[in-house]
Amino acid sequence: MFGFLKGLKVTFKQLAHKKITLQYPDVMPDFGERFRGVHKFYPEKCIVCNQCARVCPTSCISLSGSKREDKKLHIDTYDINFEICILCDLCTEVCPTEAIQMSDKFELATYNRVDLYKNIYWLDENARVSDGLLKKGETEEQSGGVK
Amino acid sequence: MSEENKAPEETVKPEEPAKTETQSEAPKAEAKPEAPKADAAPEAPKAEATPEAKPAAPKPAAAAKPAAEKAPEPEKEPDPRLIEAQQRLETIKGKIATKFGDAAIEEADVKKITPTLVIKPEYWVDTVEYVKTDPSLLFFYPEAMAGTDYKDKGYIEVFTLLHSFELDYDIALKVRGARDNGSVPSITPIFSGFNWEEREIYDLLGLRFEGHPDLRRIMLEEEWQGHPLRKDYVVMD
Amino acid sequence: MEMFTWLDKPMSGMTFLNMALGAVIVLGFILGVVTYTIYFERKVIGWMQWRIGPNRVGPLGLFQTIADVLKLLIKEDIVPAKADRTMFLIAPIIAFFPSFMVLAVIPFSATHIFTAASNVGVIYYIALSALTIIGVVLGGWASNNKYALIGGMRSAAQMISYEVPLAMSLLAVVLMSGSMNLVEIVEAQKNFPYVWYIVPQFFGFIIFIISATAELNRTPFDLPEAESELVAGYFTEYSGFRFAFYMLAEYVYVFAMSALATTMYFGGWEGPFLPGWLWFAIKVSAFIFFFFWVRATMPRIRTDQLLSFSWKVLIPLALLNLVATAVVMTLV
Amino acid sequence: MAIRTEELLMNIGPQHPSTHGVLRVVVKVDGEIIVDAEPVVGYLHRGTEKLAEDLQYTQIIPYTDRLDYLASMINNHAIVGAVEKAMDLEVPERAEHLRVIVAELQRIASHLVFFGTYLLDLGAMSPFLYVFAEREKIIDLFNRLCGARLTFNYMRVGGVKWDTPEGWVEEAKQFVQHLKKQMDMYHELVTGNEIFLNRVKGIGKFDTETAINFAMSGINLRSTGFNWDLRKNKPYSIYDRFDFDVVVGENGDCYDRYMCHLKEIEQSLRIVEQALDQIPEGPVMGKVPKILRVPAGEYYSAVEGARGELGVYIVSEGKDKPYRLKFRRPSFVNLQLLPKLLVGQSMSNLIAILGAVDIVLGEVDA
Repeated sequence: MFGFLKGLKVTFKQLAHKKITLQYPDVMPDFGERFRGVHKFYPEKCIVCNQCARVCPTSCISLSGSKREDKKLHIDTYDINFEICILCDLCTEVCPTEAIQMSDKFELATYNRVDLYKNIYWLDENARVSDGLLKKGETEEQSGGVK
Repeated sequence: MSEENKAPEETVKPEEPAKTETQSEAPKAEAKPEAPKADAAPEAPKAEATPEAKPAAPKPAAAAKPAAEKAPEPEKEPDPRLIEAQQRLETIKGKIATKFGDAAIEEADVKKITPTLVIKPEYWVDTVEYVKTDPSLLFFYPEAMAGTDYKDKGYIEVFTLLHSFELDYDIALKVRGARDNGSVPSITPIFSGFNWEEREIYDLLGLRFEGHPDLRRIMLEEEWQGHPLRKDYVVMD
Repeated sequence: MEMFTWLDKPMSGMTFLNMALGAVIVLGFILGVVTYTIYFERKVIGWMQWRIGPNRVGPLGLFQTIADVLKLLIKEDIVPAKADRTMFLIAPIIAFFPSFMVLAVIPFSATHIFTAASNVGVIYYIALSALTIIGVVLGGWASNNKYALIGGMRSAAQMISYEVPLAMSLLAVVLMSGSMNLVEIVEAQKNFPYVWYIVPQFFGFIIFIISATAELNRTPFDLPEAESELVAGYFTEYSGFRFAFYMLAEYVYVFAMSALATTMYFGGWEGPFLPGWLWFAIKVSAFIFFFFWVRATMPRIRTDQLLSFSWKVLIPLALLNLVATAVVMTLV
Repeated sequence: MAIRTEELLMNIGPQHPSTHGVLRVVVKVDGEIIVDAEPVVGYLHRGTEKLAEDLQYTQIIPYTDRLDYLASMINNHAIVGAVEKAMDLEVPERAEHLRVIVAELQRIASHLVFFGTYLLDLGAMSPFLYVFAEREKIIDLFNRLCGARLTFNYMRVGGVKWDTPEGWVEEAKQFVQHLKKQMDMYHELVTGNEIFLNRVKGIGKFDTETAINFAMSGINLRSTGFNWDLRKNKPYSIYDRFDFDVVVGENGDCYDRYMCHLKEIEQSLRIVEQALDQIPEGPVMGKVPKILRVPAGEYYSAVEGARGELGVYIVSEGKDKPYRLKFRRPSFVNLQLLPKLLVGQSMSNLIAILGAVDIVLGEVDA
């Protein structure tokens, strides 16, 4: 008959237990530095080798580059479609020059689907934001989804 | 011997000797019951040799470079598990042959240390029943079942893996049904564990199972057209 | 304050108006108590589960329940197409009004003017609380939803079968105090044994508490609205203000049952040096805390176990307790 | 003349609070007693096996995370182990140890989720919160290790992707000690509770013979008193180096399955503790060809998943993509016995039995 009394004692003791809720919007969770959030892209490092597009299981990366005057390939457009990207981090693994990496930004909710197609400006800007060179709102107008 | 390799995957003969521990094609030491299998050269075009089991062997640098090296391996003694698997295959093949006659078994060889027997559809239910109930075998734990569509060989193959706690090893029994609305007798009355697996094979591959308690589609809705796991399934998105 | 002394005045327009005003005041008070009971429950269960509970709306989340009630007010009140319209609309009202009428008979403090110190207080309470069953079953049937129907059936079976041990345990107290009038019961606990009825009636109290939890449809007896089985039981189809009615009925009953428990077993407003109504408030909130504490801990009982527990265990024990009290009363 | 009562045809699911995912059980109910039940699956069928037919082996690994999304590390271990066994690749010692640590921690997390949701189904709200607080600690360990919180994609053919960040091993050791003490709080809170015992004892009972005939595996089979655990009976990876004992129940009812889950957490803690002590230094990735080509042939290899035997059947033609890849999914197989268990039970028992069989719909409908 006293099994549930022990249970009651346990729950009563929990009243004094430290609360573990994280006040999310005010207190941001601190994920480690390996956290796989939204991508950040360094266009100058990219050698347009197409490895990331090939290894992506859901093939959501599309990129195009052109030979510029210094005879070397430079990236022109680099789009990741975050509707189908599963953040599996295979692209950053195969990238020879670490041009594409993952930042710790994870808030991806948008009001329309177009914003989920991140283009090269957004990814580049995200790189500078997450590297701290640039505060969030500075050159917002240049980037943003495909207009 | 070598013409077998040119033919894509000619299955009449067991196309590959059991994968030995090492991928290298050193000629088999002991003679196989069928024609001695000498794998002359690895598949010529995409010739790349996966590394030896022992890291010591030289690893070819790039896969694309045709593997010109065919350094003669030191004669590797055949792996003990493979020998054991051979004997098991012989014993079981012998038992089934004595019980149902040689016609029952289409093929028998060892696939990666698992004795595999392909049984003719007419003998399928009796063989499974026999293998399950015979006191010396007692393979009564139905571990896995899978269906594969061999488009170019023209049949759908049902692979079942049975485990015996007495002998403590697995055997794989396989049966083949025609690709277009073929049918194979169902073994759900013997192993109720295969009930849904057979329904899934019917649903995704289109192979009917005669005698199945309620053969309906399990994954897709009733009026779905076509069977998605078939190789020639056109995906209309 | 003479406007509230309508007991000895003839029935005229003026006294009726005063009575209505009195009723409105009590209703306002009860709504306030219920709002903060809901807030108290969410905080207590939150704290017991290592989390904080509502803390966003208003300082410390105090306006959370008010915000919920406002939300329910402006939410669309959907009536399912095939539902039995009139029954669907009046079911919550039938469920709610007995829970509010029951409070008329409970003395909050010695000088409490709104208590109808009627001589049939206990019977009045039990009779009215039985009316809610009709509201619940009607709601379950009228919303034409299979889950609601099963929820309604379960709650009918549960409430009826737990009404009996509840009444019997109260009977034992009435036996001891010699009167059905709740005010007199509290007075009776002051004289001779100089101890609250909890002590002589300890078994009666245990039976009372168990059947009270079942009456209120609270865990471990919350079968009618078992979230994990019947989605939401009898009020699955209700939304907006009608859903609020059911919730209100449930929490007013929690307050009413705790108030009844304090008056019957813990000597109502009796207590050294603190004022009467404060004692009453402390004891009632202790009971309410107990109900929430049990809700945070216990799993749910099964329907057939629930019924056999009541008929095979609680009722014989209640009878035994009644007989024992009678024997003791005659001897002493 | 008995009153003619009509049977009620009810749908439990596919959107229902306690079906652990999108399972729909069509139930014919006479009053409260179930006359006939028929589970309908396929609402979460994503055609993983069809997709795998034109994906390279490394690209399949993220898909296996989504099979049993509560135990994705163990799913990774299944596919990666299968390809390595087929190609006979060597995995460095440190990677093997990391795999065992990570797989066992994932098994603990999965059993904790079972414990939490099972109690929630039976009506007790608090254990769910306590359990998710503990699981959060494991998820934090995994997050610092490989960056993800649910679908880890951590293992690669021939090793693991990341080595442990500094301080990770000590933190894992502390967690193991902490959870050991925490376990008796759960027993005190729930296992003694009479109402809980009445709800689970003797419910959903089946014996070893039916379990084996229905190809049950994992805790469902062991709860009937049959000692069959792939980590012991068909040792893979380096499980044979650790000593732990296989948890076996007696009479195969919901209570035994519940107790087996909790005891298995304690066993997994022992394994993790030993693995953390013995973890050697060294590389975490073996020598593996750039393009993985499984030699032509058929291979089947299985791993002891959180819910049973998770097998991978690969038919390969020597190309870099499998010709056919089939997952033997334990939840899919364990669900077949449900109709037989449910007939004659009441609605509340349906929830108790379904919860105890412990299925995850990602795995049922792969």
